[in-house]
Amino acid sequence: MIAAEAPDDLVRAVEATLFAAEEPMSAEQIALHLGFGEKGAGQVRPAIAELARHYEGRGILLVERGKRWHFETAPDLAHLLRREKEELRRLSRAATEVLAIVAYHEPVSRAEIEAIRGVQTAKGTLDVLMEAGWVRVAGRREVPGRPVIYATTLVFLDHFGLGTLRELPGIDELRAAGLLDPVDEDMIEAVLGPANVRKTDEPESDPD
Amino acid sequence: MIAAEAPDDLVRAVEATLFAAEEPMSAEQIALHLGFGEKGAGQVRPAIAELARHYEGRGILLVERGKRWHFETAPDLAHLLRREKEELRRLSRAATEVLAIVAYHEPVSRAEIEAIRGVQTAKGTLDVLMEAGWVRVAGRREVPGRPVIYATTLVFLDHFGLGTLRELPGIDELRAAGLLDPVDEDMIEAVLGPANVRKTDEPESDPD
Amino acid sequence: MIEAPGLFDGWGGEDRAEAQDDALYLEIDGWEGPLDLLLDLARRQKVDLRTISILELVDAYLTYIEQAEALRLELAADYLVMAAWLAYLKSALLLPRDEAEDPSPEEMALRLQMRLQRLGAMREAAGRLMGRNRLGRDVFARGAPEGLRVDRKSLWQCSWYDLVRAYGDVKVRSEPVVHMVRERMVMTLDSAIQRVSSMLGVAIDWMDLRDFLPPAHDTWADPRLRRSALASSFVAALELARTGKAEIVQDETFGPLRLRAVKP
Repeated sequence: MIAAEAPDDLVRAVEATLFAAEEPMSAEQIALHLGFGEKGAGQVRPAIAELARHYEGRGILLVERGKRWHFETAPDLAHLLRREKEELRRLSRAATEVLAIVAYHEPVSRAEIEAIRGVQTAKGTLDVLMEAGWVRVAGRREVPGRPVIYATTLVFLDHFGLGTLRELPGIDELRAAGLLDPVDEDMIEAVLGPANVRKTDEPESDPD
Repeated sequence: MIAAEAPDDLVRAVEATLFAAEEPMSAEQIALHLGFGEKGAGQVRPAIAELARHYEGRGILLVERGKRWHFETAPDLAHLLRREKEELRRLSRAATEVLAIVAYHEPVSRAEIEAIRGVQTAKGTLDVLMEAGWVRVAGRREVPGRPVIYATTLVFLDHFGLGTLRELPGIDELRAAGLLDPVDEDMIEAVLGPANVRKTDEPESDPD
Repeated sequence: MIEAPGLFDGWGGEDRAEAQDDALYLEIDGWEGPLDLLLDLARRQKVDLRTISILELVDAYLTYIEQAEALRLELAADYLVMAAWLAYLKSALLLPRDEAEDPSPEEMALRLQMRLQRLGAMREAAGRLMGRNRLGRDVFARGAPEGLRVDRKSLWQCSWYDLVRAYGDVKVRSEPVVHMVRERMVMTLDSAIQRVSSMLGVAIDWMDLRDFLPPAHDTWADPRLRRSALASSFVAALELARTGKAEIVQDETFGPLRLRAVKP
C-alpha cells in the first residue's frame, strides 16, 4: 500500500521513461537508457512488474508486446475513446485473410498463402500489409527456388494488442485440430481441377 | 486510499483521455470528449483533482498549465529524457595536428592552418576541437575577407597541464627531444644538411 | 466489433450468408475464386465443416454454376474447371468403387473438405483478429510522448606528447626542401681553353689530353678537382678543334685522346 503511494526511485524512473518513450521498450532498452548497462535488464524487471501491478485497474495499463513494454489506455474504455482514424484504412477481405494466414502460419511463402486461399494473391496485398508495418520479409526458405517468406512484426503485436503470437485468438485450438499444419501441395493438386487430377494419377508422387 | 487503488470509471476515463490526448485539455474539453456536454466540466473536475493527487510523487505528474491539463515527466526526472552518454574518443591525427598548430601559432585562421599543414583542413576538424572545448573562435582578422581566427582555451591549458602556451617546447627543444626525428628518410635528408651534402658529393654511391 | 462465432463452424468475417438467395447468383465477382465460393456454399449448409456432405456441396456448386450460365454471367475459367472436377468427383463418389483409382474419390473429397476447413479457419481468424481492440482505434498509446533522446557526448582524448609530436611532424613535413650543393674547386672552361691552347702552341708532336692537366700536387692533387680539369680540358679541346686551331685523334674506342696544333 505504501509502496504504491510512494514508488521508489527506480520505479519512478522506469515509469517516466516508459511514459516519455515514443516506442515500446524492452527491459534491456530501459536498463540501457537508465545507465544500468547492457546486462541491467534483471535490475529493472522487478520495477516493471511493480508498475504493471500498480496500473492494473487504472485507466491506462502497462502492457507487454513482443517482450517490449508500453503504456496504453484500458481496453474497456474503448467505447469512450474510439476514433476511426483515416490512416486506419479498411483492409480488404483478401488483405485481412492474408494477414491472418501470415500470423497463424509464419513464416510463410506466398505460394503457401495462395495454397490456403485457393487463389493467386495480388502482389499489392502483401505490399499493403508491409506498408502498414504489420508484415515483413523474413528471409527465404531454403528449398528450390528459395522463395521469400513472410512474418509479422512487433508493430503487428502492438496494433492488435498481442503479447506474443501465442495470444492469437484460437491458435491453440487451430493447432490441435491440425489446421495450421504445413500446406500439403498434393492436396491442392487434388482439388484444383483436371490438370492436377492427372498429376495425382501418377502414383507415389506424394513426398509425404 | 481505497480510491487510489481502485479508481472509479470517471477517474479512469479522464486518466485515459488525458494520456491519449495530443495536446493539453481543459476540463471543458475533457467533459465534452467524455460526452458530458458543454456544462459537464464541473463533473470532471473532481476526477481531475483526484488524478493529480494520485500522480503526486510518481514518475509522471498531472499538471495544469493555463487551465489545461496534461501529463508530464516529474521535473526531478527530466534528465532521463535527454540523457547524455559520454564516450572516450581519441582525437584523430589530423585534429591533433590542427590543435598543435593553433596552440603554437594562435590566433590563426583556417587558411593559415592549411598553409602550415600543407593539406586542406576539413571544417569538421575544427568543429571537433571546439566541441572538445580546446579551441575557440577568437574573432576575425582585419584583412580582406575578414577570416575567422582561432585560439586555444583555458580548458586546453588545463587538459594539457600547461600554465601558459609558452610552456610548449620550442622547435629547438623538439629537435633535442628527438621529436623531429626521421619519420621518412628522404624528408629528413632534405632537412638535415650535412648528411645530404656528403651524399650528393658521391653521386655514384647513391643507390638511387 | 465483429462477433466471432464458434471456431469450427466455418462462419466468420463478413456474414454474407445472410444475403438473399437471388443476390447470391448475381454476386459472381464477389468471390475470390471457386474455393471461396465453395466455402460460402458450405456455410449455407449450416453444419460443421467436418461433417459437411461433400455431395450436397458439389450439387450446390454445380447448381450455382448452371444458374449463372443461364443468367449469361461470364464465369471465369477456374470456376468452370472446378465445376468439371466436382462433377467428376461426384460421379466417382456415386459409381461403384474402382479399387485401382488413386487417389480414391473419398480421399479427394476428404482433401477438399480439409481445404475448406483451413480456409474457413483462417477467414474466421481474420475476423477475430480484426475485431480485437486495436491500437490507435480502441486503445491508445500516449498522445504526446516527450520522447527519449540519448545525446552522445564525446570526451576527446589527446596527450601532451601527442600534441607536441604532431607539431613536430607538421614542422618536419612542411620545412621547405632545400638542396645544398657545397661550393667546390673546379677548373673553369675559360681557364682550360687558355691552358690547352698555350700548351699546344709550344708542343711539337701529338700530346695526350691528360698531359694538359696541371701537375698532381698541392691543390691539384684533389681527385675531384682533377676530374673537373679533365672534363674542362676535353671541352676546351673540342672547342679548339671546332675553331680549327687543333686536331684530335683517338685510335680506338675509349683509347687515349691525342691533340696537336694545326699549323696555320
